[in-house]
Amino acid sequence: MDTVHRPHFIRSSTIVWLALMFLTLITYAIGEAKLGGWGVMLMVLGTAVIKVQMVSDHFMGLRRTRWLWRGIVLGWLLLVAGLVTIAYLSAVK
Amino acid sequence: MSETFTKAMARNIFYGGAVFFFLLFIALTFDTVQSLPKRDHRENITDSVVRGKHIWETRDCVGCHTILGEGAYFAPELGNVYKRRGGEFIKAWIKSQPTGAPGRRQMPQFNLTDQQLDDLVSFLKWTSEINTSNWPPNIEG
Amino acid sequence: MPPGDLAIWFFIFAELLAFGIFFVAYAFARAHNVELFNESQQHLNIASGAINTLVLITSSYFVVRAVAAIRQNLARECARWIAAAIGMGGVFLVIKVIEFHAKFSAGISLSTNTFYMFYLSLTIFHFMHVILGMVILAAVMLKARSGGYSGENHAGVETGASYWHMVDMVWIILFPLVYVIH
Amino acid sequence: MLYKSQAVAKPYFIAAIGLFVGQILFGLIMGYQYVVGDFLFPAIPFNVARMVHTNLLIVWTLFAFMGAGYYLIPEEAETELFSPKLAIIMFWIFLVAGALTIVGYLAVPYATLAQMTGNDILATMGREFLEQPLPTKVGIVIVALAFLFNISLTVLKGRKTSISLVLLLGLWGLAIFFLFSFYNPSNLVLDKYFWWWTVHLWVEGVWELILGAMLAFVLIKITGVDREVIEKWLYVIIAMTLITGIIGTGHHYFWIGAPEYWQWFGSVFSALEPIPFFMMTVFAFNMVNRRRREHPNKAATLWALGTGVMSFLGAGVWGFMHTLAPVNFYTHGTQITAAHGHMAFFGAYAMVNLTMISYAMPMLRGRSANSRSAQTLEMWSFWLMTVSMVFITLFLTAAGILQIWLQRMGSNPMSFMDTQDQVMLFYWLREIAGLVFFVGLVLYIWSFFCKKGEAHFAA
Repeated sequence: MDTVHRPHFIRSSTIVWLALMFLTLITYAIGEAKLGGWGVMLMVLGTAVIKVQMVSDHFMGLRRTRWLWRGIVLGWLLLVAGLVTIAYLSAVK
Repeated sequence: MSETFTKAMARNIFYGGAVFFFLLFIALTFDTVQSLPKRDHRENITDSVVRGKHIWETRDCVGCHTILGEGAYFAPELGNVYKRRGGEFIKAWIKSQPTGAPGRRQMPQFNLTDQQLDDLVSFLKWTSEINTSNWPPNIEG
Repeated sequence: MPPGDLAIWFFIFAELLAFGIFFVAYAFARAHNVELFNESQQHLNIASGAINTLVLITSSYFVVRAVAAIRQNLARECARWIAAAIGMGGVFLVIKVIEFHAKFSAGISLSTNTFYMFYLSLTIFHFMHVILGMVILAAVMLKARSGGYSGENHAGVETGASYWHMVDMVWIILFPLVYVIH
Repeated sequence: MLYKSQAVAKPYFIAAIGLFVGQILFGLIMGYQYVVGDFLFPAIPFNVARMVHTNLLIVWTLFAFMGAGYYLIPEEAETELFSPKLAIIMFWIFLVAGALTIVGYLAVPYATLAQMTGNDILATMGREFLEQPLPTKVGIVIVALAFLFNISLTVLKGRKTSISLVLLLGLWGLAIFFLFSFYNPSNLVLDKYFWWWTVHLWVEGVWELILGAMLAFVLIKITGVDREVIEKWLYVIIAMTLITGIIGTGHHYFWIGAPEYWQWFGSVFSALEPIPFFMMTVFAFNMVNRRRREHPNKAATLWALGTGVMSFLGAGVWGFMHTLAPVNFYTHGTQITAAHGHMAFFGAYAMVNLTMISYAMPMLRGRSANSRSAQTLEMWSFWLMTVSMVFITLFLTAAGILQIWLQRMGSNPMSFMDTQDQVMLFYWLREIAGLVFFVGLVLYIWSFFCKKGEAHFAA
């Protein structure tokens, strides 16, 4: 894993960090605006999924390991997000 | 298990995990003890209820019966017996034991005084009023 | 092999599983009681939740920089980045304590209603993980400072980092789930 | 036997087996009272028989734990026991106190016993499993402390291995959590809440540490697998035990008046409790498959593997079956609980004790293993006891399911006693399985008196 070019590694992490901050602010804005409904819900949850995937891939560095480890985290993420979505949609009348 | 996974690591996880979850348990216990008065109605624990619990214990009732589902499964649940049968029935029942019916389960005669019977009933009455999240499923216990 | 010690990954997955079960349980409990959840959720402080997300993400970034530093054999710099991450963890705790204080002084407890049961359980459970993560990072920092890691041998730093990212990841889901989505 | 002082374990093991026989006899009495209600009434009412049955279980387990401690601590610490004399004195104190307690249960009415033994000074009696009179409870504390003092000092002056460390932690935990048995508030909810701190944190907490340490010790001896590997497994297993088991206490707090959030905490964490038991099974088989020597004691190996499988089935599978709050709402306080209790206790604790005894007793009698014919007999007893316990569990499970169906489901529920009449067939079958178990136990004891030479040690 030490084959990564260092300055590039740091720069890409910085970009990921800024992206995460930006996405958080969007979620915050949606929250403050008290937006609701299943469309908004899917968007906010989707944002969270993307953010977790960014942390797992870039910060944890699972992008550079065997697919198994990445797969476990991704599988967990999709399972949780999927079940949460089902639960929310089941409550929408 | 991989060779990178050393015994020291396993030991640290054991100690860390044990302390972590024990602290969490203490925190939850603290909250439980704080919020119990609303569920156990302890303001209704009279001297009679206290004496009744003592009778309950010194006759080892829990050796045959369950109370709130805990005890032996040889005889009926008594957590809700006050609601199921009422105080007078309970006293008459205890006084008339054992039935002596051949082959049937027998309850000993405890020779309780009227005062002791009243105390036991107050204990069972108070117990039946504990908020048990709607358990048991029905009046039969 | 994933970064860091394999053992920590068993526990990262176990932790993710436990939090995952609680998240799903929250969602299904909400489905049974939408009005109560939506009403109670209004009283949460979204700003403090959002700021804490920013704080944790930033601290995660600092940890990434710490790993990058030790790979270049810069132990001092690594220790400094970890110290900064621990500092951000401290900020998270302070904000969270203020939030808890407001809730507790409003008389809210685990037994107030199902929403608050989940809100308090999830956030306190996570809060304790932040503390545990800070302890792990502090141990890594001390070892880094005393020259215990090098460009070749830094599995310990990656182990601590992976755990800290997990704590961050859980919060990234927790925040929108409990504070925002309704 | 490497150290002379290990010999003190022998009386402990013998007493344990003797009390085990007593436990089973009273179990058979109770099983018969389930079908013929007035059997032995009023001489031995059911509640007395049950008290004897469960208390003997606890006491013989404690005897076996202490025996295990006295046997394995000197060997692990590579030094003689701190004080063999203290160990023997404590043995007699504990045996006499235990015997007097049982005699007390049987000879006088419980209320009289309570009065005679100072229950009015500090009321601790009459709660499930903690029925012992105050002097007995105090005696248990004194014996436990003397025992802990003895083995702790032995470890301190000798080699400190992970196995002895884990065993010590478990035994200290056992002593500490027993102190909650002295707390008996008049508020039943608080009483129950902290009663579980003794009962649950024993059997689903610190006792599992003792179990793990005993199993690990025997596995090192009979498989010759590297200590590092076995101790690593031990740590991982007990870590999972406490991580899941401590909050798992919540599965007892669903319906006793505690706040409702325990339904969530209890369900989630106790649902994970089978994991350490599953790991224990994998561990036992893995180590035996990777063995580096052929130990002549095949019976001990069988018991060790059996402990892994049966504790997983009894504690893990049967526990999981009714641990989720929505299921437990219906199963709580029925024969399902009895089914789980029997297989879990036998599979985890009775069997680990028998594993330890099976390994250590031949050594204590001056040979590495018993003769082939004695081992064959012992293995027969293993299969008879294990299989009949599986059947006891299955019959009680069937009884429980039927009981729930008739008494708790549907719009026209039956009363408790009417329901009992309906499930009578399963109680008969359970009693028959119990008799087979007893035959197994007789064979087990017989195997100790089977003298025909010694098996050869093929290291």
